[in-house]
Amino acid sequence: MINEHLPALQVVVPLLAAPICFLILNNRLSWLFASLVSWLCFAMAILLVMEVKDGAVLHYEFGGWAPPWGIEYSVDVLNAYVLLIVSGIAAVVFPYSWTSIQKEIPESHHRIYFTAMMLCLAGLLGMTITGDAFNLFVLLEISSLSSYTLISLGRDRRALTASFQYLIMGTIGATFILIGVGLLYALTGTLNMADLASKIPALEGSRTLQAAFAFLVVGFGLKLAMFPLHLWLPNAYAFAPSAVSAFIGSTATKVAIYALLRFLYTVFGADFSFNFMQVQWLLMPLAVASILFASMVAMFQDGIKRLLAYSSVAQIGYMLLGISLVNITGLTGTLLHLFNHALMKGGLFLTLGAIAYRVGDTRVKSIAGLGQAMPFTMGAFVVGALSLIGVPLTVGFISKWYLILATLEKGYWPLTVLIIISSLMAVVYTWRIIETAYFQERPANAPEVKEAPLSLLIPAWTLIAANLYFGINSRLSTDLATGAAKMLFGGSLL
Amino acid sequence: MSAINLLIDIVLLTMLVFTTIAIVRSRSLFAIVMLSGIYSLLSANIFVVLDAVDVAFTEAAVGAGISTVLMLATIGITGYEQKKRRSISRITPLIVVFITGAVLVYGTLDMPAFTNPSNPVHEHVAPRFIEQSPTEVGIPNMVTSVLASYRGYDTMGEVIVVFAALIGVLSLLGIREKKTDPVYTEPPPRPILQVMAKFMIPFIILFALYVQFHGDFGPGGGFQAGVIFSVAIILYTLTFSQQDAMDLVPPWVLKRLAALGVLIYGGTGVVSLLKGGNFLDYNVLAHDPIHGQHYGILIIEFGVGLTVACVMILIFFAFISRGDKNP
Amino acid sequence: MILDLYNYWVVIFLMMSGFYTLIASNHLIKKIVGLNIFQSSVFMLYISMGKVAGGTAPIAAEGIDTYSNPLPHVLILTAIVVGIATTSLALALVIRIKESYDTVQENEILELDRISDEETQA
Amino acid sequence: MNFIIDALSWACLMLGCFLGISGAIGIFRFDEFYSRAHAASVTDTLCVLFIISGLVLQSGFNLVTVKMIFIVVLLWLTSPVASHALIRSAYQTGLKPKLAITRKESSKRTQS
Repeated sequence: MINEHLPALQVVVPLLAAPICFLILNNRLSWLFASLVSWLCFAMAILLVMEVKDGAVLHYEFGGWAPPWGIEYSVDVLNAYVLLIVSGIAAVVFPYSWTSIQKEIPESHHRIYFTAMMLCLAGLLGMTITGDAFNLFVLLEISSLSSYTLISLGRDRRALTASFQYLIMGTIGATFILIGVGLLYALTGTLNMADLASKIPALEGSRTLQAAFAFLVVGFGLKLAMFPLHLWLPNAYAFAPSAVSAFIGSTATKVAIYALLRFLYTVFGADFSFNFMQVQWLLMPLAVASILFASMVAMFQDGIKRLLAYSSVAQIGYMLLGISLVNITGLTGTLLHLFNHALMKGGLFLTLGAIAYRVGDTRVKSIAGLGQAMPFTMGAFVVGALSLIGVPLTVGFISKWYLILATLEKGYWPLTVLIIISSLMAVVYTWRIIETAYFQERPANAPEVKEAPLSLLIPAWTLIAANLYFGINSRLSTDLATGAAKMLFGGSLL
Repeated sequence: MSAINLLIDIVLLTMLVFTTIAIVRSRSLFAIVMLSGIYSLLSANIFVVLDAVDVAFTEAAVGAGISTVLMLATIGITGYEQKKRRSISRITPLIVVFITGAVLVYGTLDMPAFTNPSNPVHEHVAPRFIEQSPTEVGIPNMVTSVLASYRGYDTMGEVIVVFAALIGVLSLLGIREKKTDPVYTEPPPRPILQVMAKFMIPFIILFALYVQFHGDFGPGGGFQAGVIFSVAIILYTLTFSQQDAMDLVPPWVLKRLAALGVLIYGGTGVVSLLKGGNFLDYNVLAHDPIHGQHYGILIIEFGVGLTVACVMILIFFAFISRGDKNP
Repeated sequence: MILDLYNYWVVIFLMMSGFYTLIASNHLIKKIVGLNIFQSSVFMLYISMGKVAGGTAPIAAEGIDTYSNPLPHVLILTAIVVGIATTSLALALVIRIKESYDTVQENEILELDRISDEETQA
Repeated sequence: MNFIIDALSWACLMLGCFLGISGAIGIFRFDEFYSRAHAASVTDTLCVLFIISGLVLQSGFNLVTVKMIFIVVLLWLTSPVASHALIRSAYQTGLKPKLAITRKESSKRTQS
């Protein structure tokens, strides 16, 4: 019986856990409860993946009303895959939070922190799983409102401005999505994605449909920080508390990319998106610009968190590049990079959180000499950085390999060169950090630094180890990503 | 659309256009905030002309009421004046706006005609709501049926959004109790206002209850009722003092109740799940599906009303407890 | 044609005025007002779609057989609530920004941020 | 009979509209806060009464009539109090009424 309700429970459990977290007055209990729920979500995501990995599609009708009248959740390989990423990261970040926020967030706000994290998780999971275009908007707003709250919890006052900027940009994005969904509704009279998909082919050439397409692409572009709409991202990641950067940095943009894919492929159909609207020629230059520009800026950052944030913008560029290649290999690369980037950025941000816990600061110059003082933490950082560069045996290599294959398949060799150049740029910006940590002496007047506590190291190493594991044995992620990519292209191969 | 409706629609739209132009051009923040309240009220009128009575009700209560109050509380803290800005280029925003507007106008060219009954919007999903909801769900207000039953999950999301806003505001501002503040002094009594408020508050609460429980038959429902109820407390706070209001409805109770409202909504879903239906399937709540729908809608509307009322009051408390002066 | 679409066009004008206020103004509260106008106009776009000529409010009553479409109304009820939630969070942020920066003018805030950025670099 | 009711109701509506418009003109033409507020608040109550009685006459006696009467009562109670609160807070924040303004002074002010 539980199995049959699994799609609903996946979202409803964290959604209802949030007010319970708020009602539990003891901070530690609230944390324990939140961590438990996050593991439960992860377990449910695994079960869902098991059920759909052979191509089955699960449907769930809320309120027992059949779609398109009621709201429907539908789970296929793609949803389940993204659910796995989001809930997996949550299952690591929630336990990690307790120690991490002790020094970064005042104690009176701990409960609020867990509640907001829970809401954010529920919103992201819901966005991923829903089969209703308007429901997507509602859940998007749940996750956005809670992430504005979480970002504003940062200690620096710039966290407030970052959060406000994110709020303005995010709300513009959400309103654009609302306009797009509205125009689609005006044309078809339905909000259910599958139903929309069955009605849209008949409308090809409608100018309203084109406008809806434009608004949805720009709206999701804002949410996923597509260049040049990425301006909210660096500060938001840089000034949020470490655990929040890790969670939002490795999930929020991924879910937005998923939503974009869902609209491009499932709702509008690959034919309309890529043959009629030719959206790949919009995405490709933007992707190239964002890879080059963001990697360039990252090289000159002094705050490590902001450096990683710019690197995230560059990585989002890779994902868009994969989409713009319009072949199965490219799309597989994009999907793999969703998974892999979540692992590496999550791992790196968690490691940084451990550094912030001991050193209190994450500027490049303040980590001088930490290689000796915090060997395990910095070791994790090095592995994460290698993965970011794309060194073989790490996950970063797998996704870049697929992207390179895809560019060669299309014969776009300049893009191949671009990917290699940008990997070299990643070497430059991560090397600065590693060099400072290992080859510079700790300043004489700096206070003594101990290794980070286990409660931070274990979660961080879990993600870092996953970087290695899925880099060596990539069957699970590649199988899922290939399955999802094939499903998205369906029969109509371009 | 009949000629008179068309006329009213055009007049209201014209007024909206003027209001917007005034907002764009005005420098005085106070005027801008009041104009935005007027904008909301005018758009509520348009909603009535376009038959969306429930929406009009909500827009009037929220846009013209609560959000104006919150904005006034904010400019009370940040100051009324807008400094003269140095010449910053306005070209880029204008270009962005023109492009967006052009895309939208281009998009409307193939839009189904305004008010035409054979539009796809009116032919695909909606007919079932209109023709069958009075028998399937059993209540005459179709908006309530769709809101609470067919798309009940969206409404649950909406309650959670309100709750998320509460979490955000509490995290950012918190609620300071004035009692503990050493420099706090009771505001002077305002007899006329206080007598009037005392007279009005019971009626406002009565009206809130009417809207809550009459939402099945007429415009209204949990959300509007919650907002109206919170207005009663806001009025009390403004005419008496913040401390009086906090003694009447202590914030810690409100926080619990706000979370409880969400749980009542979700709990209804869980109960229907345990009874063998899908999440939020009210049919299984009672032996007769129609009765089940009735119970379900009644309970979840109560949850919505509870959360919304508590959240609005708490957000208001948080805003005014931040200012130095008493309201 | 004009009678078919005039409502949408006016609404688009309103929407764009709100959008302009949102992205062009320098004062944070004015931005929020712009955001409100932008969103309310989108609501009007939806509600306009739901109107049926000769219809009445969608509340079943004797002797009426044409109702306007209830679905956009439901969607917009939800969207209004989302709107007020966003507005209150944004206003709370503005209050905190005023407290920590002592200004609510965007250019001054960005200037102060730039200064703190340089201090961190130094 | 119908004709009389119709005529009466139209007279009420017209009178109400006249009062409303004159109040609006007052807001624009008077040059000082207190007289403006005065113009608005005094005409407001009577305008509402006339317009609603006109509408009541139109609709005949039913539930709607009762609701409209409620609206009149409500507005008669709240509108003067609201004006009072507005003027009071204006006075308390230090806006002084300019009582005896001569015609000469007032024309000077409008010119400047």
